[in-house]
Amino acid sequence: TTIFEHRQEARNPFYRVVALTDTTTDPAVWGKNFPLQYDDYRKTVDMVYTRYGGSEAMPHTPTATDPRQLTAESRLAEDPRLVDMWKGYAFSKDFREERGHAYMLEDQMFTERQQATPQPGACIQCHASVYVPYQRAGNGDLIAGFTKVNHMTYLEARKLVTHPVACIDCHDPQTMQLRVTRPGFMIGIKAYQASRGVKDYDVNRDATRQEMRTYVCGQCHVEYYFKGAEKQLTYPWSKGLRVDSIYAYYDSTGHKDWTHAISGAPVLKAQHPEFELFNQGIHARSGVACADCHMPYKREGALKISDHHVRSPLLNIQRACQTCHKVSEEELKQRVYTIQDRTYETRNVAIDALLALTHDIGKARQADSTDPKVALAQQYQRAAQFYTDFVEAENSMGFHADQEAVRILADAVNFARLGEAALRGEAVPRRPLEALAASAHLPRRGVPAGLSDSARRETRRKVGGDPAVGAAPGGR
Amino acid sequence: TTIFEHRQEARNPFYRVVALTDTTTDPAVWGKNFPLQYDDYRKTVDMVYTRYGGSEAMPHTPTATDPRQLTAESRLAEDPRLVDMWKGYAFSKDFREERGHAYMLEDQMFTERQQATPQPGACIQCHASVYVPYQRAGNGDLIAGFTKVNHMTYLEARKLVTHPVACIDCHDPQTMQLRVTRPGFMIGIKAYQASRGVKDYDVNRDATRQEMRTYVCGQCHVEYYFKGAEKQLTYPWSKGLRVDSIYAYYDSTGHKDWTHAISGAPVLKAQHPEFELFNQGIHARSGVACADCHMPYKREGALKISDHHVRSPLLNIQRACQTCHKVSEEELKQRVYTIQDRTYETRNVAIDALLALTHDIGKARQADSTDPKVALAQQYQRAAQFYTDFVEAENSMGFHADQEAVRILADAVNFARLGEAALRGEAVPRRPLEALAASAHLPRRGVPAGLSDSARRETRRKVGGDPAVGAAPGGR
Amino acid sequence: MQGTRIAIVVVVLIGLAFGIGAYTFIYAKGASYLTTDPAACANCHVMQEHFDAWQKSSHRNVATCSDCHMPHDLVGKYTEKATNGFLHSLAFTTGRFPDPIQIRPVNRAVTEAQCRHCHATITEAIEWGTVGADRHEAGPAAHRAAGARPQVHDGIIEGDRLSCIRCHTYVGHWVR
Ligand code: HEC
Ligand code: HEC
Ligand code: HEC
Ligand code: HEC
Ligand code: HEC
Ligand code: HEC
Ligand code: HEC
Ligand code: HEC
Ligand code: HEC
Ligand code: HEC
Ligand code: HEC
Ligand code: HEC
Ligand code: HEC
Ligand code: HEC
Ligand SMILES: [Ca+2]
Ligand SMILES: [Ca+2]
Repeated sequence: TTIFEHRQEARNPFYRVVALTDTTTDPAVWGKNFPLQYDDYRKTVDMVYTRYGGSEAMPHTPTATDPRQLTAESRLAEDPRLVDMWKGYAFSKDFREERGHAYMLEDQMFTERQQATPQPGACIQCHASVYVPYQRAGNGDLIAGFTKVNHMTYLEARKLVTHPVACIDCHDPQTMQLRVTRPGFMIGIKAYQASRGVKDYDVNRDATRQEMRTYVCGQCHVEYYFKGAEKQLTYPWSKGLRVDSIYAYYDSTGHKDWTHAISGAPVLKAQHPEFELFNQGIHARSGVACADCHMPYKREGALKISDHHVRSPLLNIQRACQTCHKVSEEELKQRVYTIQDRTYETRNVAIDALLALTHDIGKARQADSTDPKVALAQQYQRAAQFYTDFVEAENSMGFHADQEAVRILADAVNFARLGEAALRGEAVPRRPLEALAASAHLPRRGVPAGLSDSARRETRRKVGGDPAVGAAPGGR
Repeated sequence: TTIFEHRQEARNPFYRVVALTDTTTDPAVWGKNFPLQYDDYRKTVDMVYTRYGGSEAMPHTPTATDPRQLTAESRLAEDPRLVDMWKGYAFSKDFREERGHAYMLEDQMFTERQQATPQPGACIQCHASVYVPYQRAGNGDLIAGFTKVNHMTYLEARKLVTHPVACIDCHDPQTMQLRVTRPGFMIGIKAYQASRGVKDYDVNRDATRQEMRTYVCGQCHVEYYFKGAEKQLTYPWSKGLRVDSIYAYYDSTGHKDWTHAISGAPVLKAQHPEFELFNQGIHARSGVACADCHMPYKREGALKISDHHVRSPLLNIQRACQTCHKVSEEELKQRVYTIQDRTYETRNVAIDALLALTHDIGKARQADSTDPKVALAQQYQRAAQFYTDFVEAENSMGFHADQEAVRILADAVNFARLGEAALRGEAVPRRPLEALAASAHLPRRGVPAGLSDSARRETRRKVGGDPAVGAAPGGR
Repeated sequence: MQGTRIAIVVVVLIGLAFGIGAYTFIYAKGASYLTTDPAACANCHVMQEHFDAWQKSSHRNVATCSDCHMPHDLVGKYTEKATNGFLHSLAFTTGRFPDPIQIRPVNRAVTEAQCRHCHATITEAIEWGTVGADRHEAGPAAHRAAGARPQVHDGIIEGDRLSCIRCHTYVGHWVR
């Protein structure tokens, strides 16, 4: 580029070459108007690994059911304990490191999990450009289309889609503004907002631009389950986003994902709760959005555009972090690794604790499957399992909310410990969350920890004044 | 050069009223030259509490052995589990929230712990202005004086001192520059630096000014023990500052603080490891010093000076935090409370886990005190106890290093779990640290987590290239 | 060897300055560097963000870009301006510079000195005993022997002096 172009570009950002409509799915067409973004978008095929993230390109010999020549590395091979952890569930057959957006459709299609269990059409929401297909299936009604596709089999649904996530899934074709297109998120975030007292929340109407820079990602990078026989794709947020609220939600519905093959426990699988965990961290609290780190601004000539090569920020530290943190790249990498190593070590401890309990229940059950102690211990396994998996399945290895990630693991180890106590016949509460509350919530200075803000204010009023910062007569 | 020469060049703002020498202990005399700092210094008598810090003024009826009219609140009354946790040790008789520096001498003198067990002269190092007394006792040799006073009884040592920590303990009277005066720290930090490959470290020669702004506090706000029959005051840092390194140190020396009255385990008491925990946190990593938050600059007329009213930064958020963090006071307070509540809840979980094990060992021991299972379980209690106490005794309720604090608690819960397994006769490693290593240190991408930097570089070289960020053939 | 290389670099630089360099300097408004008008700095759109942020900063009415980024003595000032003016013009023209832009250690040190220049009085209490005397003279404590290890952090000798910017990052412009 020459200096002339630099000054030109500054004035004239985009050229409208083609007209985009609300049915233009193909990103190549959008790319005519926005070639820079399109070029970067296509780079998500790159496979580069970091200590815990990115992905490693593994040669794969094509088979009848899986024609891929390259896959990401198997996480089961790397840590075989995961096979036991998910025994009896499709995940114990195949679970890989996730890779760039370009692969989402083929990876979903060809995972061995498809062979292990027939998967529902609900799966497709997060692995393809579904905006136009949903509209079509619902005759112009997005939610109706969503519900209809949820009921289908995966293979039926698969026929309706062509592209991985595409421009239209995040952008309004007229204004290019961000928008949420996933009914799962619209409904989920509405329920969550309702739990905080915000009525009738409409994400595309009520969210700020900065919030949208997180919400477009939160459309898919979230915990979910298929509700009921209709396989309604549901985000379990009506009690809140913290692991405890989500677990309480599952406890209240009695939902289980499968029955554990070793212990017989009614267990849950946590899946990529990036949005949920991130929301407990200091970056979310400081108003930083997913796009700030995963799609940072980059200078293209005189323009600043969002880097549509969505990837690990560790492969792009300068732009992703140094705008805000004026320290060296190496130092930033080490800060992340310090957090991740600590999380990883504690995750490993938690998995061992969980599996010890799982096997102990397995043994007790073989001895006497009607023993009520076994049923109680299974409840603790269920909790330990969900808490451990919440961090294991989250993809930042703790970075998105470092203290919270390790707190969750500490609680997981404690559930495992209590499960063993239950097996030994000791008196433990019937529900793990009650045990947690009984241990954790000792009040201090008149203010029980872990209270919601409003409840805390209430207590404060009762004890008189603000016990947070209260003066007492000095000794002078 | 002295400050007075500098004054010519740099218009020194302070007026020399009296001559200070290396034997001027009385802060009132220093206060003649530096009235602003002296005024603030005296304010440490104030008692104001925050949610977890500061202190609460409690009326106290003077007794023969304790003439105080006001004490800080009893932590044992607030959380009676601590009595069981420290059963058999003087701490189970009296343990209070710490308060301002002005009280250090009287609080040490009149704690009921003095009645429970005769305390050694070594105690005095951190509760009084000992610089001049040590020099005198050693005939001009600070270390010799220190050693000599360590051997005395507390009451003998007490007679040598008059003031709580005073100006001379942190400042050179000629230049007013910071200096370390505590032999315990000089020796401890030298051993620590040696463990990192730095030979012959002399803190007063080699530390930067910014480091000194932390080290003067690290003189006292640290974990310590009395080594051997000579009661040599020792900072257990020769393997490192992390809890694991300190525990490994105690394991290698076989030291115990006391025998637990319930379980018979050879246990350790952790005490105010502020310096050690802080060093694992993001603020230390970013070069922030204790004085930055606990003695922030304040504007006094045309000058800015260090606020010598050392106290909880939550009582001074504007100066302590807002220069670096441009968010509201309320938001900063909430950020701290979020971290502290999470730590507190996990601490509570850990204490319950620890006490369950302690009582179970107690029962098993009553049944058969020679059972080798009991001895093994006691080792796990020892570890769980030290790890739990490391966070309980640290005074920021996790703020100084939030993720690390909760990681330590997670490990504590896990030790408690393994102790129960040991009691049940299951095979667990003979040493808790081996169990931790076996669980935690699973390598990922060829790089074991938790390796020292040099070891990590070594491994990297072996596996070829930098696996931290390694490229693999892209799929494009 | 080293000498030859430097000589070549010098020749090339001269060539650039008088050849394409002159074009660059003029076209990219490198001469803006010779003024103290902040708007002149913003002539380069890559400085726009800093300019905008400066306009919202506590110093907008009291310190211009050059007050913080140029040494206050005249020779130093114009040397600095010429060097930065040329280097930045070149960078702007080739498009080869870090994104986001990062202050170089040498320029950071200039800024640190500028804070002290304006705020000499108020910082006396925290700078005294260190003013004019870095560790090679006096050391953090008078009794510290020579041979101490000087440590450099981001261009500031972290011996005796505290970095102003470490705490007051926001004063000029905050782009975060
Ligand atoms: C402050 C920066 C930051 C923000 C904001 C952020 N992340 Fe991340 N994210 C990271 C880092 C750092 C990693 C770890 C990357 C690695 O290990 O290579 C990561 C990892 C990930 C990964 C795994 C990436 C991989 O390479 O395997 C996903 C997926 C992810 N984040 C999604 C999100 C989502 C969704 C949001 C918003 C809800 C979000 N992130 C917000 C910094 C951030
Ligand atoms: C709520 C959104 C959502 C739904 C619904 C969803 N996925 Fe995913 N899927 C993701 C995200 C986000 C990732 C990347 C993060 C990760 O792998 O943890 C992913 C990754 C994957 C991967 C690659 C990594 C791996 O697990 O091996 C496969 C395969 C996959 N999904 C299959 C499925 C199948 C089969 C279903 C239906 C049962 C499904 N997905 C439903 C969001 C979703
Ligand atoms: C339509 C669903 C969907 C949306 C919207 C979405 N993602 Fe993803 N994302 C996925 C899936 C599925 C994968 C895994 C693909 C695979 O492994 O084949 C993935 C993978 C990733 C990865 C891992 C890349 C790697 O190299 O490991 C990152 C990082 C990521 N997404 C971040 C984001 C961010 C940031 C946003 C918002 C700007 C976002 N995603 C929006 C579904 C989505
Ligand atoms: C996973 C979500 C996602 C997808 C898919 C996506 N974008 Fe974006 N895009 C974003 C986000 C986030 C921004 C930043 C918007 C903001 O700051 O308001 C953005 C911004 C833009 C902008 C505004 C200028 C800029 O770069 O900030 C353009 C133009 C754009 N995208 C074009 C495209 C095109 C063309 C495609 C398809 C090839 C595409 N986008 C696909 C999330 C996405
Ligand atoms: C848009 C601004 C922004 C971006 C981009 C950003 N951060 Fe931050 N970061 C913050 C803020 C704000 C905080 C909270 C502390 C503060 O106020 O300085 C923070 C805190 C941190 C912390 C300390 C918190 C903890 O969990 O220990 C680390 C480490 C960190 N960031 C690393 C990163 C890395 C690595 C990246 C890039 C992947 C990044 N940040 C990107 C704004 C940002
Ligand atoms: C980044 C700011 C920061 C730094 C640096 C820092 N602290 Fe703190 N410290 C805090 C906060 C916040 C608290 C919690 C205060 C509360 O709960 O009221 C705290 C609490 C304490 C307490 C208990 C105070 C009380 O009121 O009971 C002590 C003692 C302490 N710190 C000593 C240290 C020492 C020694 C260092 C250096 C090794 C240090 N701190 C470094 C912020 C800091
Ligand atoms: C000579 C030993 C010594 C030194 C040096 C020292 N402290 Fe202390 N500090 C103590 C003792 C002892 C107490 C508890 C006094 C009591 O409870 O009577 C204490 C209490 C505190 C408290 C608690 C105040 C409260 O209201 O609860 C804070 C905060 C604190 N110190 C911070 C610091 C900082 C920061 C430094 C360095 C600038 C420092 N200390 C240097 C021994 C010391
Ligand atoms: C290495 C320095 C050091 C030594 C040695 C030391 N202390 Fe302290 N002491 C402190 C600090 C720092 C505090 C404030 C922090 C806290 O209370 O945790 C403190 C607080 C106290 C308190 C007030 C809080 C409480 O625990 O009730 C008492 C009483 C006390 N010490 C007694 C003693 C006695 C008795 C000894 C000797 C066995 C001793 N100290 C030895 C540093 C020390
Ligand atoms: C450790 C952090 C720190 C360092 C280093 C520091 N300052 Fe400050 N500075 C502060 C704080 C905190 C205040 C606010 C004092 C107040 O509000 O009373 C302040 C106040 C000031 C003020 C007066 C603000 C007013 O209200 O008028 C000036 C000017 C100033 N600093 C300049 C500097 C300069 C120049 C340097 C370097 C020589 C420097 N500071 C180094 C923390 C710091
Ligand atoms: C617990 C340690 C400690 C004690 C006790 C102490 N100071 Fe300081 N003092 C500091 C620290 C830390 C600084 C900041 C020094 C620096 O930045 O290099 C300081 C700075 C000073 C300064 C330089 C100007 C300023 O305010 O930053 C003066 C003068 C001073 N102190 C006087 C006194 C006097 C008089 C006393 C006794 C009444 C005293 N100090 C007691 C730790 C202490
Ligand atoms: C001298 C500068 C400085 C001071 C003073 C300071 N901080 Fe920080 N703080 C930082 C830096 C640097 C980080 C790391 C993240 C980053 O780079 O922004 C950080 C990170 C944080 C974080 C995120 C890390 C975490 O543990 O989650 C919180 C919260 C925080 N600070 C609160 C405070 C509070 C409260 C105070 C006052 C008691 C304070 N800080 C004083 C510089 C400072
Ligand atoms: C009051 C002092 C002050 C003024 C006025 C000031 N700056 Fe700065 N500038 C700084 C400081 C301090 C830094 C270093 C920030 C850092 O490294 O944290 C800096 C850094 C920069 C950088 C490097 C990028 C970065 O963010 O580190 C640029 C470019 C810059 N300034 C341009 C300008 C321009 C253009 C103006 C006038 C519109 C200006 N500055 C006015 C103090 C100032
Ligand atoms: C010719 C266009 C242009 C003008 C006019 C301009 N800048 Fe810059 N400036 C740049 C570019 C390009 C960079 C990035 C250079 C690099 O980092 O290699 C930069 C970087 C900087 C930096 C940080 C990099 C460093 O070298 O430390 C500072 C500080 C800065 N400029 C200040 C100023 C000030 C002050 C002015 C006005 C007196 C100004 N600039 C005018 C183009 C310009
Ligand atoms: C050209 C002279 C000049 C330069 C250079 C300068 N300042 Fe200032 N600064 C001032 C003036 C004048 C004020 C306003 C004083 C007032 O309002 O009372 C001020 C105000 C401040 C304040 C108080 C307002 C605030 O933002 O909190 C701080 C702190 C400060 N300066 C720090 C710095 C630092 C740090 C630097 C270097 C990065 C610097 N100054 C460079 C002249 C300057
Ligand atoms: Ca990945
Ligand atoms: Ca206190």
